[in-house]
Amino acid sequence: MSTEALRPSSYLGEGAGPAAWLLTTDHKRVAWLYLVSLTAFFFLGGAFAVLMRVELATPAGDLVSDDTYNRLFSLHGIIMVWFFLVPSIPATLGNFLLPLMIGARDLAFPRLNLASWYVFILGSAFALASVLAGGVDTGWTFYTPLSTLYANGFVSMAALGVFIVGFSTIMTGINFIVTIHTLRAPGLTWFRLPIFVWTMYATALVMVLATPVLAASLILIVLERLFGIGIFNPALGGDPLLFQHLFWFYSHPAVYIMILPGMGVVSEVLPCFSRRPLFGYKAVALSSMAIAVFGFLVWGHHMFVSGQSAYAGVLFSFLSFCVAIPSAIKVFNWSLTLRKGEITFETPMLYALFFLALFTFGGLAGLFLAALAIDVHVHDTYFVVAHFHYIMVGGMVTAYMAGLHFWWPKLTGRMYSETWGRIAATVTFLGFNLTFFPQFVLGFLGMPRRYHTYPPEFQFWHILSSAGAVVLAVGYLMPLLYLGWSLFRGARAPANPWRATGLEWQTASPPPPHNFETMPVVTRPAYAYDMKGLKHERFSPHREEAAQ
Amino acid sequence: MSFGIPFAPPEASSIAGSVDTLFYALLAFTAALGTFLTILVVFYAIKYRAGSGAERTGERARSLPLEVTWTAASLLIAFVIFGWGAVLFLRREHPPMDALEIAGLGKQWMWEFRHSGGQREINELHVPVGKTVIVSLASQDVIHSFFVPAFRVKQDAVPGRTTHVWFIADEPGQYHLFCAQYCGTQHSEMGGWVTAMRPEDYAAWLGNQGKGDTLAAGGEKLFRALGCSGCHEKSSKVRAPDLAGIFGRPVALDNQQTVIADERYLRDSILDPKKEIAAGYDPVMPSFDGLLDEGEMQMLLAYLKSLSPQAPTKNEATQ
Amino acid sequence: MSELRKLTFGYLGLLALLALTVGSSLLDLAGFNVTLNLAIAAAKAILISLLFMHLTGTLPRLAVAATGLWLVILFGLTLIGR
Amino acid sequence: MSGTESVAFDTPQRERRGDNFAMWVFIASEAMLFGAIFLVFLVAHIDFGRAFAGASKHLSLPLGTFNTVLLITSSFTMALAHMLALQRRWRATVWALLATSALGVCFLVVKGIEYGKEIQEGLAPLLGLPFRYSGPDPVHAEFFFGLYFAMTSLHALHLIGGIVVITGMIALWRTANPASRLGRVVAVGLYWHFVDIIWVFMFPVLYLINR
Repeated sequence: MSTEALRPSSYLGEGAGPAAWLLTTDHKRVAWLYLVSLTAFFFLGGAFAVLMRVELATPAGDLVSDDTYNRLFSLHGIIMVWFFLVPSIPATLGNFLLPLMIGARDLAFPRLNLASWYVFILGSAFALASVLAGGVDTGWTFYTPLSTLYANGFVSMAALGVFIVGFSTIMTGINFIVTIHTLRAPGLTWFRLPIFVWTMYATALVMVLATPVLAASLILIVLERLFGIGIFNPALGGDPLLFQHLFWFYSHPAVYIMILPGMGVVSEVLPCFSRRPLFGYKAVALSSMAIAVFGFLVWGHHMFVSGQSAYAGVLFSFLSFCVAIPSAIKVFNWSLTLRKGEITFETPMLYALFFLALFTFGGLAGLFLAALAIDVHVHDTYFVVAHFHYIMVGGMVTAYMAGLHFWWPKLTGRMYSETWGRIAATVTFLGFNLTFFPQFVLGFLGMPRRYHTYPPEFQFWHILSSAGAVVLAVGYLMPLLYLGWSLFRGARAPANPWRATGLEWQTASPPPPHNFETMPVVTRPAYAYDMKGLKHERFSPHREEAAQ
Repeated sequence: MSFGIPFAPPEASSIAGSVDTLFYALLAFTAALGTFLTILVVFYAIKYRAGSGAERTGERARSLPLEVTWTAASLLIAFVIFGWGAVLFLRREHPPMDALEIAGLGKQWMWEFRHSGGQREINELHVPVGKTVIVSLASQDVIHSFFVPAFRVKQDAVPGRTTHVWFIADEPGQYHLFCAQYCGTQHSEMGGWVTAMRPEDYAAWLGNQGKGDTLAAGGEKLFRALGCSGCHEKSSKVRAPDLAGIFGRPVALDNQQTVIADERYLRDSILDPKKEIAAGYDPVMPSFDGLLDEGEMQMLLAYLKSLSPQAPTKNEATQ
Repeated sequence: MSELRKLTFGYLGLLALLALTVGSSLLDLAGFNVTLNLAIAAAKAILISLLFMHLTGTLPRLAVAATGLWLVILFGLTLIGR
Repeated sequence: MSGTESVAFDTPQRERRGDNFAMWVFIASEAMLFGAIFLVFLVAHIDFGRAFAGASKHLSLPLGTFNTVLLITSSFTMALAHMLALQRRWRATVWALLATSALGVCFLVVKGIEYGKEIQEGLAPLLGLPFRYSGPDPVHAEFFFGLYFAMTSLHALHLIGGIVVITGMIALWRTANPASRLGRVVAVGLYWHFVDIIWVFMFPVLYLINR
């Protein structure tokens, strides 16, 4: 095609072949390396989930043995949490967009960025090896002393895999923090940053400060398994609850690693398709930081019935209600953003609206769990399972899909099929609710989680849930097909197909190797979709020469 | 009405009703807020769809009064729910007096219960209606969790310590007993039924069970068999603290501190005698760590408690 | 040469503190030993970070402050929760 | 480009600022790792103070103190390397770096001697080695030694990492331009001092329990 020659060289055209990709230090290509690996893990973890749901269609354990079932949910959790959700948006969209959004040529440490992917792959190798060898049956939480003294799977190997992947997370976190602090374009002050950048910063903060504590607790598990140091073994003087403290010191904030980036994506998409500035920008930005900090204060709410002191329970419950406030603020702000807009309903917007619904309901369910007396009843039941799937799948994965569609033209230079996109979004939304809403009822009824068999009176709700899982699986497989197709056959995308305001849209689609032909200077706040009130500022592309 | 589809668990304990009141109040609140937000968003989405003729002037991207209002309102509501939940929760700490104490032991993968008369049952628990029942929980191996949905109670059984859960069943019937904390291969098989019976039926049931030793009597036998009595009896040559009436009493330690002799203290003193030494005694007691299983520990504790008949059944003094 | 003097001063200070902490551990200060040892360790850490690591500038201080805050959270809430 | 290692930075000065900050963030992360381990030790110490105090007396105070002197000295030479690199006295810088890593190696050798001594005395309950302990409460003394080996070997691993990096840096000395030489000395120096600080806490916590 003759248009090919006229295009400015893009990062995709920089060199083909495995070496050009596997040795790249371009953040945009590293993002692709992550995208491909994470997609594989998403479908692997999803396959485990579907198997579980099929098993649970009947009360008896007739499809797989109890031991197999336990390994299925353990691997589903381990893979989905550490090999998909934690890195999902930061390592793919974040990696790709962060430098573009702040007007930088790359992340601060491009080689560290590539190295983090290799570390991720090394960790994956351990995790996959433990899957192939027979898996683990500890649950993703690795609770002691089950994991140290009684579990017979390949616990050390899986723990080592998670440990190594933790370093990849930390490396990404350091890279993001330094990049945001030191590489913002001239004029791009903190309160002009897109919310996506704010949430990446908050996420990176959690990554850097929480992940090492997980690493420490995994080291201790492995030491205990290999050398018999009784750190969590009460017979030797250890304390099994100490593991829970260390584990949740990481894993509760990790929940915010898993949702903050989703909040960031939605904060980009909603204003764009409403043609309105984000309502209450400062509140949304600061509430992201508040979530990152307060998220560290509430881990004890996983331990209300564990035997920790009741007054500690009261304190942790109180703090948990406090951390609900920043999330509530965000929901109100997102809803108000729609007001007086010019709303269109492209696929990313559909996903973002579905996120809004699912996150709100998941978040409200969290109030039940933070309320002590109710938590005693629903703790460790399907109520909890439903709650965190509403946040992590309904929230994070939905936001991930919104972001993937929103920035797909920027990532690939191609447009996807809008019709198929809308169908897939709707199928996902319906399938999701059918899968997980019944689990709230199950939890209230008292159905404990991680059960291979269950009393027959719960079957009605389990059947609904299992049916929903099939619909949900279809909803997630569709984008794999039509996005894959668009990669080769999709219409060429213009630089800014959504008429969005972010810096990333002011360069070509796909962007050139070092992102910008001329380095941008920023003169106005984020989300300047509103002509009124900002009329005095000229709407111009950020192409002015950098005043170096 | 519900076509056999369950929507809520039975309410069969004294606290179930009040927990459910909070649950349904919260459900009403979240449903109202969720519906309001849904309607709001759908309304905006339709009214302000591109190309609609809706009025769009005079809108700002922020409104401080509005933001302050909803932040304050959220805080207020959150604190109300917190307080309500916390008050109900703290009842866990204060079981009514005059309770029936049953020892519950979790092990992979069964619940073993021993009534004070020595009656044992596996994965079954018979309790009288209308009487406070305290289950003191221990674990032989990993963490388990005692969960009776109909009673709205749950408590982990943690190896190396004793935990408690109490309830008053108020409706005769059979209710699910689950292990709620994942504990290994047959986790989902670990459980059975709690049978709440009228007191007279319970008495009859107890009578029909094999007699056996009472828990305390079994503990007393152990106390002699393990040689504890050799030192802790008044007549012995070795000077060791007299254990009569010890439970629930303050004990002065050799480091000038004082602790209440609760279950934790007694358990630690048996397994780790050097940790807290009673003032005025030589640290000569050997550790019984590894010589007792959890079931025997529960019997010993029951015996020691039986030496102080007036003591509270639960270690409230330490709270 | 003042830089060298500063470093030497720091080095000697560290050695002196080491002598102090080892010496005090040989005395029985009735449970006060642990506190004293940790205070001396903290003093050494401050000496090293200020003189050897040149802890200046907003960003490094931000990192150190965050670490301190988060360690307080980790230790404090775990010990409360036990 | 303009003498920067990363394409993202436009000037070496800004890059140095970024590198420096990155090291501090990395140290923050490492501090949380060690913080968690120290917390585990603290919890055990609260529970079994007596047993731990007894077990601690079986460690070699002279060797531990000597090792602390070695590590403090290595930090001093590392600080000298930084000073010399700023003055662009490259040959002297290399000598200071060599001294630093040599002191690090000495530390490891002494630590090895200590480990050997403890294994001989039967104080290393690891890898099926027998545990012989004459003092009171051997169960929790064993716990102490388990933690002691875990903590000190984790610290030793960090030290080995530092020595490897210094050695590699000297090996690649000729290929680096002055700006990146200085940057690397600063970065590895921060790491080295941090590992020293960890030992500064580990030493009293493990060796000087006296209750």
